Amino acid sequence: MEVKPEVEKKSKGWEPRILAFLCRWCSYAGADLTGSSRISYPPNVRILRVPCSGRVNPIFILKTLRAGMDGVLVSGCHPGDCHYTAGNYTARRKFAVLSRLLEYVGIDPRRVQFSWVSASEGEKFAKVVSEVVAEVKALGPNELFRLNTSDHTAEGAESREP
Amino acid sequence: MPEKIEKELIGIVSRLFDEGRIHHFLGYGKGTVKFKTTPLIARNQEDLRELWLEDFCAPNLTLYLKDIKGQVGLLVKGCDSRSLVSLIKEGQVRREDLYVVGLPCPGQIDPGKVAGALGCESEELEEITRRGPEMVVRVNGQEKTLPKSLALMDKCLNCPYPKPLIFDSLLPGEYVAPVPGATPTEDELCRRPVPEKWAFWAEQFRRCLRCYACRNVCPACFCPRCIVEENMPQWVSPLATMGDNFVFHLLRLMHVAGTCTSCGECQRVCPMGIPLMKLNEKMTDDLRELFGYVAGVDLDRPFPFRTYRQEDPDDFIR
Amino acid sequence: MNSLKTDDSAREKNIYQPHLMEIIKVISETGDTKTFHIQFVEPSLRETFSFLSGQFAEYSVFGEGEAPFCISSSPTRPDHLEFSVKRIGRVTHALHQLNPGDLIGFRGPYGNHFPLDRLKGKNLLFIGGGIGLAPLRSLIHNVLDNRTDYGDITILYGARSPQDLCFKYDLETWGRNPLVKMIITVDVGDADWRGKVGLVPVVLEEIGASPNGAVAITCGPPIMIRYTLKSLEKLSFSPSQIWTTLEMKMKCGLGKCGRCNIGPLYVCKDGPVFSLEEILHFSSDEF
Amino acid sequence: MYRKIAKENLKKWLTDLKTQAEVLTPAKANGLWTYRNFDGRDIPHNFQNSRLPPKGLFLESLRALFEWKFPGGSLEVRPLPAMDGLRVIFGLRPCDARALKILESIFARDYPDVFYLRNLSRTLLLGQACRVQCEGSFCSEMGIDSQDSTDFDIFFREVPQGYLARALTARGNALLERRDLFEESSAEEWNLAQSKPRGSREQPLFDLERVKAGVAKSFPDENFWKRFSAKCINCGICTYLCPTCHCFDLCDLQMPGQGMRFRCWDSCAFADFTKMAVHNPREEKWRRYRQRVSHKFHFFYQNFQAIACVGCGRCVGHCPVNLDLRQVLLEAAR
Repeated sequence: MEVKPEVEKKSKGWEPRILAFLCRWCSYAGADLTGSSRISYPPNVRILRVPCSGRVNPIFILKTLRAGMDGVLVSGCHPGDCHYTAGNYTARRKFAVLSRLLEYVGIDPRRVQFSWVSASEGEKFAKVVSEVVAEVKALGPNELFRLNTSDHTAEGAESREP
Repeated sequence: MPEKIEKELIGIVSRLFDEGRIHHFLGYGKGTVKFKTTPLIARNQEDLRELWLEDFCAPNLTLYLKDIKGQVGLLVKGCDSRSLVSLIKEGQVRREDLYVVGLPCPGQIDPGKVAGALGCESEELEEITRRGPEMVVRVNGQEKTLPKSLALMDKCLNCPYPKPLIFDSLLPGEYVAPVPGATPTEDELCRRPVPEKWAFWAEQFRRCLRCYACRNVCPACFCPRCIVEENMPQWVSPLATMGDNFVFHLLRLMHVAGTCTSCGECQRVCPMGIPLMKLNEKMTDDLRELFGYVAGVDLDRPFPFRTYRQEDPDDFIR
Repeated sequence: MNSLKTDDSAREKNIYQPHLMEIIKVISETGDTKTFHIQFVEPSLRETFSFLSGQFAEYSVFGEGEAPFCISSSPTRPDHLEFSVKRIGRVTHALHQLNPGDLIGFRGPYGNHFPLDRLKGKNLLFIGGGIGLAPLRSLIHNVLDNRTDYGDITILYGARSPQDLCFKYDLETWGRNPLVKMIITVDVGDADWRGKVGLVPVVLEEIGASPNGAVAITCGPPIMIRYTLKSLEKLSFSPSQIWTTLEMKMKCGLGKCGRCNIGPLYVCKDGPVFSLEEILHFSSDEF
Repeated sequence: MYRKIAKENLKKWLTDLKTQAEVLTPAKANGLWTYRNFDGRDIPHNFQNSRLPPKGLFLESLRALFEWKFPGGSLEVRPLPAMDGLRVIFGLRPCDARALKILESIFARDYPDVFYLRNLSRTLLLGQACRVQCEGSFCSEMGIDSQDSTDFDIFFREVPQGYLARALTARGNALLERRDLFEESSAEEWNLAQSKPRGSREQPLFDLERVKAGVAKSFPDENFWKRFSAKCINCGICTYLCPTCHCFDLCDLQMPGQGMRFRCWDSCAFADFTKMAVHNPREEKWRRYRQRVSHKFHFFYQNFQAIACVGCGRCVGHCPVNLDLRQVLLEAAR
């Protein structure tokens, strides 16, 4: 796998695509508020509503990266505010380990980000999204798993040890 | 291994079968290739004739508790007993169904490491024996000696739990770390920049064949049906592309976090030589650092992902 | 250096690539079974394609995968092909989402077929269960279109409930046909059901078909087949008089992928149609 | 035709071949033996055999078969071509070459698989006699002569001065026509260079005919298979490392706006291998193990008059639980 300098990856006009998992009680409501307060934020996020940040299984994040999204944002209620009492606390533990592991295998932590945004924090949501988008933009597109379609054997067969 | 221990073991197990205390005994049998023993699943007294103890007792027998239910006796090394603790905690086995015989372990030999230290092929190794603090290796007809630290599996050197944490009887012998005080070799990969880490791991994931030996040999992977086999929805494609292999390995790692005791079986059996222990150790280090959790050492502390503290680290969250 | 040139004269065809077929009609048979009428997109293939009753094909939903199903229409009615699918796995779910006008992939026909020449002049006893009627249906239509070649025709068809009966339009036509003896049974009836209630093997013994000059052809769920074979044995049918189609475990359909073996036989290549005689000596639990 | 060549000249010859073909020779990568592009260095002396069989160069673990796209909104399916371009693989072992022939029988019959056959026809197989009997192997019992083979284009025997070469095909003959590098040799010289691999057995482990009959006879013996397979962990190592195992799956990869179908390795050891919608005829482990052994030693023979095992010993040496095929065969032959 070649390691290209970051600048080279930035093709012209490229905009990052980020999948955001938002807890329906806090962050999703927060995002709603952002809209109804007419605060603008970059249109690069696709929002997926989940019941709780605790619902976000690590595989959601892994698969999102595998599918080629440039970044992932998981956002839930602030500690202590979870509608289900402790969903965000256990989620926090999982994410702490996952984000370290992802960093260890070479996935830039800026690609997978976490935030607490309450239903009243419309401004914070806009700020978080803007920051995440800017950071992912600086990283360039997610080409970690790009399959070269002209290489008919995908990553493997020919180059794999026989 | 001295005959005395073997006699003692056969005595214990025979009695267990006699008394009807167990239906199966998990031990070791003589391997058919160099530097390997084979798991022995004894169903009666007669099968015990194949029981064999020697320097190579690497397989973690707790693996078979997935399949073999009911009253089971088994041999455990110190490290294997941690898997047992994990399994009991997970409700996969009941302590009262088990009869646990502790095995003194002098550290497991890693033939690949020996070959590396001697600059030869592991196929060329003819014999590896222990002589006091040293290992004697015969290569291409010549005898060479090595310090233990260059011959034993890294995880064994300063073994933190040489004595089984749970047992019903202990075979006689020394329950001490083979190289006490040995400092673990630092994973220098941790210090490299992120793109270099990816370069390393992408190459490892690319080579994975998805033979699932790592998963199937893992005592902590006890799900009757693995998520990678589900296809509605299909979370992980069965195609062994680098990307899907990445998802598989990371997901497995997250699933065994808290249960994995770094027994090292996954790496030992990997036919492609993928350094899976690096991942496991990174994960266990993280759990220790973040939550002070060490897998398989106590029956009381809840699993790290099933509990929380308000003051858990959250510096990574915006 | 010409001498090193490789010799690749023939064998250039990509055996894995399907033809495109357009769905022209979808019929809901039951709550979970649909029949699809399909036609080649490529006009020349509509002319040249031919198959025999009992053969199967591989159907692709691109992106979801490929699965084998028998061709349930008869070669004697060649204007389009039909196949029927019970919604169970990934590919079948995807197929059920499709509508007329959608495209699917089609490779085939594969496998052997019902031995029409050996059935000629015989009394035919068709025993079908659930969606297992699909392969028999191809043969039944074939036989009915050449009715004079055959003796008595008996069709015994069963399903779990009246709602689970497939091909109701065919059942009706056959029922009205004076040259066909038609018995329909359900495991459990309902308020409106006036027909027979009982398991297929039991009803089979009740009607007491005679093995003289007869051939039984059966297809259905494995458990039904198992007991039907026992009932046929009781009625003194010999293994060579019993035919079934196994259609199981297949993936490539080409006799290569190694999934459908029963002993040395490949279901996809040596089957899917077998006489009981051929498979009797393989331990029954292998299929 | 017999020739001989000095070690230095062999390197030169292989280097020159690189102008016409991809040249692969034994090399170590990531700590494992494999075949890699020849880099001009010495042919490794201590190479026994590659970890993965060379079948992967012919029956790739992943092979894209065709693709689909939606140009202008309508579905279009396009075939993907089989690989072409000449290849030379030097250093193959007789067991693996035989395995390629065995695989050919299945991929050439009825519906010829162009991907496998093209890979085979575009590759010149250059074999090398074994110096050591590999751990766990039983090649001679399987009728493979580690010192001689006709499954190659050219077969080499190492001698102190270099290599003796025996061309077995017209393509092999043509390759040896480099008179500046190869010297004349003879059948006598070839025969004199016959040696015995280190560690080879004096007495064969078993008699193949008895094994064949024994495996056939043992098929219905449930306890026999249960006993041996009890410790099997259902991983795919034995099948993926086997030079003759060829079971595969067809899998789709869907990407935005396009997709491909792959042929990918699969294993009869996996519980899901034969799983159908509602029923799995080989749900239990012993049935799957029985299928693997019976397929190789009994059913394959019934279909192709060849046994789908070459005794390379990879499955024996790398089984995580040391489930030794040789013991099963011995017991069956008893």
